[in-house]
Amino acid sequence: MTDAATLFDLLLAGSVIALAIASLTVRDMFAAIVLFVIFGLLSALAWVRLSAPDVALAEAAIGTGVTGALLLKTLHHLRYVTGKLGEGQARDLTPIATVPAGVIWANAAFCGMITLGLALAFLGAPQAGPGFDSLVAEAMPASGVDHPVTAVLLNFRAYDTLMEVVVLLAAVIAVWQIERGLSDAPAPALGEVWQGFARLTLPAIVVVGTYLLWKGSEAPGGAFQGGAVLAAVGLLLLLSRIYVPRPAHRGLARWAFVLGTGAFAGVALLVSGGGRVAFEYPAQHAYSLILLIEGLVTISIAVTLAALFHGREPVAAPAPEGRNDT
Amino acid sequence: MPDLITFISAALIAAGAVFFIAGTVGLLRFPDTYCRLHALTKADGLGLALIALGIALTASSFGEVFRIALIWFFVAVASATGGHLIATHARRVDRAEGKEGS
Amino acid sequence: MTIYLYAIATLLLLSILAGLIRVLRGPRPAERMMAAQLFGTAAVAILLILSRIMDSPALLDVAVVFALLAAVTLVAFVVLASRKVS
Amino acid sequence: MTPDLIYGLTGIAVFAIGLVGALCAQDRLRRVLALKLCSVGAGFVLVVAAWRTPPADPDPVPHALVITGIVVMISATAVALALIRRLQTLEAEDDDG
Amino acid sequence: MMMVDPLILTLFLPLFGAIAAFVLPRAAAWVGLLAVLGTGVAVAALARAVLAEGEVVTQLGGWAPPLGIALRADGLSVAMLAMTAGVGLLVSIGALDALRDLRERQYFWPLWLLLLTGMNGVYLGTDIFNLYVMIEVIALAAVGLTVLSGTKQAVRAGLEYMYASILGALLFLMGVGFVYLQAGRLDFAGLIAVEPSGAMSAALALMVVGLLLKTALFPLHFWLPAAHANATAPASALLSGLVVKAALYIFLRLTTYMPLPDEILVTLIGTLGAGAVLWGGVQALRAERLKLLVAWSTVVQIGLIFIAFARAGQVGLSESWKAAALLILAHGVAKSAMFLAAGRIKDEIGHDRIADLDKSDTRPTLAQFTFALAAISIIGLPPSLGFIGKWTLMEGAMAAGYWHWVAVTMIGTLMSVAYFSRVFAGFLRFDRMRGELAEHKGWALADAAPLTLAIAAISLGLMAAPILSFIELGYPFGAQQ
Repeated sequence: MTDAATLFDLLLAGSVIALAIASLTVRDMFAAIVLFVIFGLLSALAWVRLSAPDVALAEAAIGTGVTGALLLKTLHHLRYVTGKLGEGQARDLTPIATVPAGVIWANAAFCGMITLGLALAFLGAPQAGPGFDSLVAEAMPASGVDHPVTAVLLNFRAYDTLMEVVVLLAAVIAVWQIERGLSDAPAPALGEVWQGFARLTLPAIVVVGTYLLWKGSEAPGGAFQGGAVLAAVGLLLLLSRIYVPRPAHRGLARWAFVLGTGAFAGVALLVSGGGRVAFEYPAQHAYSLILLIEGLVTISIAVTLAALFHGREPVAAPAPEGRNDT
Repeated sequence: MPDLITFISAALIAAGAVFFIAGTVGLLRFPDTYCRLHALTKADGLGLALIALGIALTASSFGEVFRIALIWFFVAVASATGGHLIATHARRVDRAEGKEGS
Repeated sequence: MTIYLYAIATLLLLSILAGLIRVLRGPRPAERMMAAQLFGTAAVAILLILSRIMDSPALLDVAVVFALLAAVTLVAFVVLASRKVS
Repeated sequence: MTPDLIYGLTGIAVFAIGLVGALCAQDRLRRVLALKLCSVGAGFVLVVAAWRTPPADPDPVPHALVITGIVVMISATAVALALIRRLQTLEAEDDDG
Repeated sequence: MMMVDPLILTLFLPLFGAIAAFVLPRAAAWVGLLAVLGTGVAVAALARAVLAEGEVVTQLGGWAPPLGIALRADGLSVAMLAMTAGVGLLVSIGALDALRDLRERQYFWPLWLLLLTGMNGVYLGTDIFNLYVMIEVIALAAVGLTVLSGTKQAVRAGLEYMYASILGALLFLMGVGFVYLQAGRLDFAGLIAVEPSGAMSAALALMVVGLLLKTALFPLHFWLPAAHANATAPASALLSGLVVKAALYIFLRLTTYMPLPDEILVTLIGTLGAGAVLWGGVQALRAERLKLLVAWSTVVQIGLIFIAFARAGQVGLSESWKAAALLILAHGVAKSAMFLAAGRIKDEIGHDRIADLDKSDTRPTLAQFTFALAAISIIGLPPSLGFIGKWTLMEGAMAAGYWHWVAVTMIGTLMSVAYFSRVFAGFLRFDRMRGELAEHKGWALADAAPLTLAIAAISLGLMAAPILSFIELGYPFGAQQ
């Protein structure tokens, strides 16, 4: 029994490492991204194996799915801008400076030493050392939800999670700030099969995303995974040009970005007072408050991730210089 | 009786795995893009269907069966669409390059 | 049964690894996308088997998300690899 | 050879591979990829640290931390990629004019 | 509702300000200014509480650490908060005037307020994972501010900054992983209790290297000069004056709770500081542009702070911690004044090439005066705050017989006199070269703000003693002997 499992583990671990190396060394950037996506899928499998389905969900949806789409979009943009959109020929699109082989080997040796040190430290650390297990078990009844990871994210360490949503907000503001009304590569013709696919899939994705959010209070799932799945809808809409962001939608988008952060912080503040501190949800309302926050945060995450994929702020008619408009 | 179900389930799962392996072999050995695509979309769709069936046989609740069916449905739709899109893409590239597959 | 299922999962993993050769060799994006599709499906299959081994129905949710995302990623691959300057 | 040992060393290896890539990559996009590998490596270490021998449940706190880390990482990745796109556009405009 | 904890308000006011400024782009400036002002008031309330009680702690959500997260304010953190709020307020006032472009305006305010949220979070944080999230908030907002001008140089510098930031944060995160592996908890109080071990050393090494990368200690400073030199003036002032201090502060805290295991490492960090002083000085002497010179001087100043740290580690005196803290405060105030003034000079004469500072029809008299005042504090002439900081450093080093640190500090000071003289020479040549000059564009908020900051940098030196005793409230350096 253990031997078969160990063999599986070793093979999976080996594949993960091999994919990591391959995605950095393969010459074609498109292949590198494909390899990276596979790497992400297999890491998520490994995390499932380590009984961390929540993390696996988040990694598969956000770390691999959305990240992969972002990387591809950027690659596409680079090829478009440099006018080398042909297949397979656009290599080394953005050379920084040629690094001498000596430097690379020196760096590799340096990192090898670091790895060795870390591995030794890891082997020296207690196997399954002390943790939060007992504290969490003790606090669970007062948390308002039944799933420990959700309780940690939305109650025990809600402050971390609020700041994580703030990071997402900062990212979307920065991205809107960075890209100013760039021209986009032209739309593809996807044909009828695509239409059928969209009609079948989009509603299903919405249902699955909502289900994940709902399920989060008692089983793996929750705001981030649900939000990422819903963001996939946005991605598909944007990719297929069914929805094209327009300047008029900017105001609404801004509200959608801040909705989660605002609601989260607002609830945290509003529950304080009367002897309670911020984030201390009254026990009888904890469940509904957490669900409310999760729902709004999910909307924000979905819209924000889709906006991060789209990239630029939709600005009015392209000004010649692309500056000082809006 | 449970033994029989377990046995059937195991057999189905094994058959599914065989299809996966066949698909991979096709991907590696077949001569050009379209052949590979053909082998792949058939093999992995069937492979997953068999494995899903095998797992569903030993499921403990209806919810599980439903989710397994959902998974199979998603993969089938994605596989069909994906196959079509990849084929269109490959054809367009072929046209752009003049002729020549592989 | 567990050993058997682990063996099957290992087999599926091996088939993924073998398919990697196609990603590395290409020669065209179409092949790479196909390999990605195969991996998505195989990963879903492994997840199904793991859910049986670990006796955890929650993994089925993970598998649903995997299946969905494999589809979306595939569309992104095709669309973004093929948008041409027309 | 328990799973935590195997995957813990895997995480450290992936982190180191990402580190080499981040320091030596010549392509801007690939540097982002390398950094993302680093973050997955760090995630591995945390998930492994949370693992307890079944049937004991794993520690949920590190899981929450890794989820936070994943969301933070995609934010940073998105900003870095936006910078790359913008820079490439500016450089292309420069070449034209 | 009147009894909301000032600790919470310090964090939430800028956050809500950022949200409001983002959804109301046309009113962003006034919303933003109001939020910064409110934050200042909250910090003042917090300072009163700390004066009365020594330290203020709030356990968020009512969950005690290590499961929950606590916010804690003591003398040092309030001093940092006050510096941030004060400098931030004046830079904001300057920005009202300096940012004319609507686009720059509507993005400056939300990003700056998020930056403020992140920094306040760092100064109040007591949980290393929470600090990781906070430095990412800071990093993203700071990169957004770096590229606000949208020029190619700025975007390129911003990208390098982003890479360095992500890498630093990931090293820190890996360190957090190792801490959890060994200790099973992540709060500061837990760190003190942990026995030294291999995993803890690895964790400390990872976190320290990540922080040094973020705070740009030589030779990990490669990203800083370009990023700070190419940003718009208010952004440069915030980046140089405030942002690098956040990572520095975490470093100070962390090494208090997890002392570096070996004396050699302390000396190594001090040596890197010395390298920063010398290398940064040489680069500043060679810089061709004013803002680049100012940016290199930031590298030098960070080196100085690490020298103070190294001496503290060696002698184990809380005096040296205080020298480091004073230098951080002095640099924050003076450097933001200097960057604002440099931006003003660039605005008025149209360029910032040092060689041609005098070749212009207008003379930015006020900005030049401000620049000179700020330089007095940065060079470390009496009675400025910078002088007190350097003096505390050297006095201690001399008393302990660490003459090498004294020598490096002296050389650094001489070099700073030399490179700032290049700028002063340009200022003074005006009278010699031209007969009549157009008057500068008159009084403006953009002149008043940096001038106030520069005057503060000098006059705070007179208040060094009360500042020092305030910093010690709540025993931030564990100096409870």
